[in-house]
Amino acid sequence: MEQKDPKNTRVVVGMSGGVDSSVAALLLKQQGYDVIGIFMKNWDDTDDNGVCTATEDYNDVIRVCNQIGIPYYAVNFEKQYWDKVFTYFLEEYKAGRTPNPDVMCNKEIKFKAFLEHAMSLGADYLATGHYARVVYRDGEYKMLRGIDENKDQTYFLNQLTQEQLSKVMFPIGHLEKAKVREIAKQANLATAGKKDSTGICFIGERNFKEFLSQYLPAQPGNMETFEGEIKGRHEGLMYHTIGQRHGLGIGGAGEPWFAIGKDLKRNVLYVGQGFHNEKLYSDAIIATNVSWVSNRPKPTEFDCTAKFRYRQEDHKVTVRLLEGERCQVFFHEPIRAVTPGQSAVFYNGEECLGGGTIDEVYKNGERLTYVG
Amino acid sequence: MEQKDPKNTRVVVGMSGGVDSSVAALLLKQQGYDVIGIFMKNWDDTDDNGVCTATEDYNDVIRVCNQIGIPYYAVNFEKQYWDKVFTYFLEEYKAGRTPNPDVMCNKEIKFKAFLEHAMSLGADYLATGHYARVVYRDGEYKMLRGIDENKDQTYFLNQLTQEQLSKVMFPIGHLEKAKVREIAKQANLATAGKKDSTGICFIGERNFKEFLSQYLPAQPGNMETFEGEIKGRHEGLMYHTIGQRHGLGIGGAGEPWFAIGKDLKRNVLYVGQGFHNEKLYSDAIIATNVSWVSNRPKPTEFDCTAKFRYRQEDHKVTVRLLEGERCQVFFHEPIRAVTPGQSAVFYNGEECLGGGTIDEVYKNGERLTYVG
Amino acid sequence: MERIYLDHAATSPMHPKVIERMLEVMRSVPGNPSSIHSFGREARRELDLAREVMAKSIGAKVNEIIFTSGGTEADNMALFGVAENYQQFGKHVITTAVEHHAVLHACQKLEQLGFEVTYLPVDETGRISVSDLEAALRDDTILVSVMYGNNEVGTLQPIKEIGELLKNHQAKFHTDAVQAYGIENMDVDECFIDLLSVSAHKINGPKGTGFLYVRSDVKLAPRLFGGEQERKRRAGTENVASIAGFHEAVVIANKERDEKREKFINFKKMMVQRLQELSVEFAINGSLENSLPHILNLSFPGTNVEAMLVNLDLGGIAVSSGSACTAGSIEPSHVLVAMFGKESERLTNSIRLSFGFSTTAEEIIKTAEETAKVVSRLKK
Amino acid sequence: MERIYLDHAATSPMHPKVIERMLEVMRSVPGNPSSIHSFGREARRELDLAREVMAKSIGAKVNEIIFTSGGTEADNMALFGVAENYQQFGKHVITTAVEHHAVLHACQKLEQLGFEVTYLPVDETGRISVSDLEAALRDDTILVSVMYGNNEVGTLQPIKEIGELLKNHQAKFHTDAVQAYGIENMDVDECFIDLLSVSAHKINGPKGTGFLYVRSDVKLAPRLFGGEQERKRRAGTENVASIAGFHEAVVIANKERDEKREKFINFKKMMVQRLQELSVEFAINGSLENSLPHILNLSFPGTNVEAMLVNLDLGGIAVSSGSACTAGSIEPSHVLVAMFGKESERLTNSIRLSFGFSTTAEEIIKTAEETAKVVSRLKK
Repeated sequence: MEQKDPKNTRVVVGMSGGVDSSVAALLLKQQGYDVIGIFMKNWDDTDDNGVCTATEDYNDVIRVCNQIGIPYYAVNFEKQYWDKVFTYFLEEYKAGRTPNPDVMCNKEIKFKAFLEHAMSLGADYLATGHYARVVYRDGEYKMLRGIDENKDQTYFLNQLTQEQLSKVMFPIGHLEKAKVREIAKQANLATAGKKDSTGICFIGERNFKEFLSQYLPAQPGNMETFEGEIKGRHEGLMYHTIGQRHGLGIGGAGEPWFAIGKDLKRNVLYVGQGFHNEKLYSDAIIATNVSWVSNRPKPTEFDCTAKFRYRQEDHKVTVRLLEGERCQVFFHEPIRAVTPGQSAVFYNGEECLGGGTIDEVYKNGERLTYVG
Repeated sequence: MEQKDPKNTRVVVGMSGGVDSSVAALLLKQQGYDVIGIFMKNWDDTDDNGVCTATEDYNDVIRVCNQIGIPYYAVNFEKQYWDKVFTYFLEEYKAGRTPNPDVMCNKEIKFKAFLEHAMSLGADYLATGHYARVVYRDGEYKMLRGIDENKDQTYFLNQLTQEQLSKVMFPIGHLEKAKVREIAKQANLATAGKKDSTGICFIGERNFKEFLSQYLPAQPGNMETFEGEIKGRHEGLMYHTIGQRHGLGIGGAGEPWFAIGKDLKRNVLYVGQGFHNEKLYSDAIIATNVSWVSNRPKPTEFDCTAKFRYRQEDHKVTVRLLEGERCQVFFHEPIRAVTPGQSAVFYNGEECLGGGTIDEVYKNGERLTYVG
Repeated sequence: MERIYLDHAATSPMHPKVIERMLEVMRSVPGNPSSIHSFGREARRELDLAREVMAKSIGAKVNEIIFTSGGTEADNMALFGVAENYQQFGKHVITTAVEHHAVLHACQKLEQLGFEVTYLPVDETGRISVSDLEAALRDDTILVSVMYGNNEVGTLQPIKEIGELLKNHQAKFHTDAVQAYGIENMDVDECFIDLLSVSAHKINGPKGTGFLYVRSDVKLAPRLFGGEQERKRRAGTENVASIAGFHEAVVIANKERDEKREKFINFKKMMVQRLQELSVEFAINGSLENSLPHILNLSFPGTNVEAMLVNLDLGGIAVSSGSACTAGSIEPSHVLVAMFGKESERLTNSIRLSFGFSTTAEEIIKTAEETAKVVSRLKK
Repeated sequence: MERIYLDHAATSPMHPKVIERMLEVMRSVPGNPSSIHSFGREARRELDLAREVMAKSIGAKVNEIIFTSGGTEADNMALFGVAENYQQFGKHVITTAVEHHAVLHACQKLEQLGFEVTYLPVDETGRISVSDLEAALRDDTILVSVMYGNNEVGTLQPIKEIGELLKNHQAKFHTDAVQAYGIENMDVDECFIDLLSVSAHKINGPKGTGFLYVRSDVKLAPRLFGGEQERKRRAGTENVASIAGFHEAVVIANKERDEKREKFINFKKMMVQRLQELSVEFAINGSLENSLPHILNLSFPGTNVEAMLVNLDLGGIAVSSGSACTAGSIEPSHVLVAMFGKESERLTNSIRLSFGFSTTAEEIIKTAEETAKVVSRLKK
């Protein structure tokens, strides 16, 4: 890969107003790139005063860009975000699944619409503050886990392709989070002390239930054991994720209760006792929308590791490719709470191979229709 | 009289925001005096917006002083004006008389309190925009009529004394009004085109009746002829001045009707037909509060001319001095509508000798008790 | 990089003479105009001189000029001040769909306060029709606010006709002349205008100052309470140095108006011609004729406004479009919505160029050429 | 004639460094902070830098600072903004009898709008008692506005005690710090202050700018509607150059505060001592101890304020008293009325001297001597 002189290389940094993208921009600037900071406005919401909720974040972007000495702009992808991410998000919930909007946002917005926007500004690269690495090795781009294992974000980036990676930089992927904060602090960046944002971007710090109920009608129903015992009421299936304990409010003797399944037709939430309730375990899935980082041909079946949730430890699996960007994944040991809608992401050591969406979950060769 | 060098002579000019005092200040400045413009606020009233009604006039004073290049200030004599002028004004009306507040204002405020204020500022002279002249002749100060006969204001200044005149300048007294306006125009003074104010200062351009009714209860009563015939109603005796035609509203045949007298006890306004109604004529008065410009001894009886209203032509009279600052005045011919409360002012040619307040009115040696 | 500033309608650079004058006042006129000592008098004098020149510039009297902190405050004062004091005569207000936000958002607040507001539509050039206004007028209409010239597309409104229509109606006539003042000749008596808003920083004066003309028979409720400044209609120590600078800016604007008009009209022609020569596809938003000379709003089909603006900025050319929200993104212009409807592509592909005293023909040509380049890149 | 300016509390001359800074910004930062191009960014940067310094100066966060056109607007925004948004929790407001007119007249307007306002009395030094405030507090009190230090007599109010009293009450606590800011050290968290008003021109900054601190959990209804400036709480293009100058003034004030305090306290002593040496009869309005260092209010029995002021002015010394009405005459000070009653002679024989960065010991001595002369002449 030919390298241009940094000073003739224009890099657009997607800045969120957080410390990670701030340091990403700072490092690129220090490396001599022609850096431009751009804030994405993906969601239109206002606070009590009628002010964009994104304002504070944008103000932080401005402060940081001024400190670094780079131009900054904002770009509006509300429409695209709504069409491609939020609609998908709602559809999945309606289907009783647990979607991962961040994966979709990266695929459709950050590394598609935003990347295009960056290119239309004459940029050579788009950089973000993700904890991940891109290397050009053996004639192709590879996406590696971020050095900080605890922060690695390749899980969310699993859908990126060669073409995208060829235009992408992750300037902080080789750093520990603590180091990133230290750099920010030393440079006295306005965002140095800012807390990491939690939750999904468009919901922000708000109550998730409240937010969702604005868009999807909540249908209260029963909580039952698989044995048919009614254990209480739930306010809406969409508020519950398989494997989670909170919000059930079932007391009594014995081990704590967990959400272990859903019956969409009957609007029933299945509950069971014990973290390791056997109903929570599965041993295979079918994934759809499978995308591979490498364009090179793959064997039809191969072993690797996989994650089925963000920050999950790696599990040994065997992948068998199917038609239509689908694949089967066989777990070498049963895994708890593998949930349709979430991503299955594949790794070979530090390399992220790609991933897909968990569509069907199996145990002992039988599909578990109650997970969702 | 010793003359100081103008540049070491401080003159305070009483500025009203009108063209006359503006030109007075301008002329003094041109003559090299150390001129200070001072605006008197004698009356506290506010317009619809709660703004002092005096504001516009003060703004004009400021503009003119800036144009001339002299410092300006304002001084507040509201309390003194209320106590000395307005109270007198109301008392006179209550007594069925027709007071002349301008004479009282000159005596008590402008040439007393204001003069003292000017002196406390180290002034040598107080100047005003009156049409009158002061000369030092034959070892005393004399007050002469203004050159512009039509504008002469000595009538209002009749109470001034030697001591006051020694500290007073009337810089435009030797000018015709037209000339004053021309000077203002040539100097481009902000007040050059301003209309002369009409009416009594504290009433301004407002309805006189309305104003008076705020302070004095109006007592409606009958209008009668001397023969006892009721010709209609009046809204209050104080609204009528002897000799005036307007506001009676009596129609019918014959000559127009005039107010010719008042019966305070019965609250009756006497009316009669014809401008020259004989009841309107008198041939002598007794004046009180008589003040003479000259301190020198006078003969007990002497002939001179006199005015009994502002802008009246001069009438030949014989004055006989009485005890207690009083005098009798015998008219050489009967005079129409001589009214108690107004001033009787005496002249010898262009010289104003002094004056007093018309107290009692006589005809053929008999007191006319109905005039007022 | 030599930068080109074609955003004079957003704010205009201060004229060197204005800066010089302000510097002089900042240094040598320290007093408070309300103070009764020599320092106060000197400060007050600056205000009076400025007031005189400003009054004269629109055919008004000195006591009809109220200094404000800018155009927004002038607009707000006009609308709320009239609404509050005349509500006993009716609670209906008429304005247009293309007003500046200072008027529109004040009108929305009035609606919250129980007033009824009619927003007149405009044609494709951005102009209202006087017959629409006539139809909207009611017995209880107390205020009509129609801007003099539009800040986004430059379109001039039929101010004189509106004034004539209203002269026998109780409704007070306010015009937001912030964008038009200085470049258009205006006379409040000729046009029967009751209130008129002006901002200094649009005519090479300082930011943070402006004036509201209020005809002397209009009783305006104040919005700022405190000292007795501006005859109790606008409390707060007057911004003496800025007002003196504003004064200078008005003098310059009056003197150079004709020359500027001619120059700017020519710039518009040059820009249009050069874009045509370069075979750029574009359309004019508004009209070339009935328009403020210094504002040119162009639509470039197939482009996107955010990319256009950023590209031009990165190329050293400052132009604008609509307004940015507090989170920095460009909001679709309500003016273009009023002209072309909510679905029009023009909402997302239009930019505004606006000229000022420093603008040169070379800058216009260079801008046309850079624009052509960007458009062609974006349409790929 | 060398003139002496002892009216820094009315307005203070601009510091040369402030002028220099503004000149720089006026010349080289022409943009509108809301514009998204390079000129806009440069302008915006000035605001952000200023906001940071101002926030820090009172222990606040950057997004709690709203730039205004001055102290009057800040006071008005605080009072009306809180009253409008919190009226569902009550319509009772508490203030003091000695506030600046910007607060008092806003309160009177609130009364017209149906609010009930309690005006706390003060003692002979001009100070309120916290127990009076406690007694006046009600369940429906939504706002307490007590000035930090008085502009006429300098008296400091027990701000911290008030804050502590209010911290568990729903009422928002506003303080008009226009006269105290810059000379007193203040911290909004330490004193539990919710809103605080500041003006630039009282601290050697430019006229026409100021800020209002609004604690982030206070929901303030805006008063000016238009663009989205100041996070929609105060529309109108920001006065960039003035804000940059204000910034500089704050930096200087912070740096020189201690030195100034000492100097001014010394000036007070000198003035008092010299007058005593000259056998002038006088009394101090307020107290020498619990007072703003730069304000000294003196009563001279047997004199008249109008004659005093004019005489001193003619002698080249600028001092002040109360406030002048629009027709120029001196109104009796409501502060002195609150301290001494309506009939007190002090109302008509008191003058205020206020010091600033340019004041020298020689000026103080000369003023004492000139004052002695004038007093003796007036008492004749």
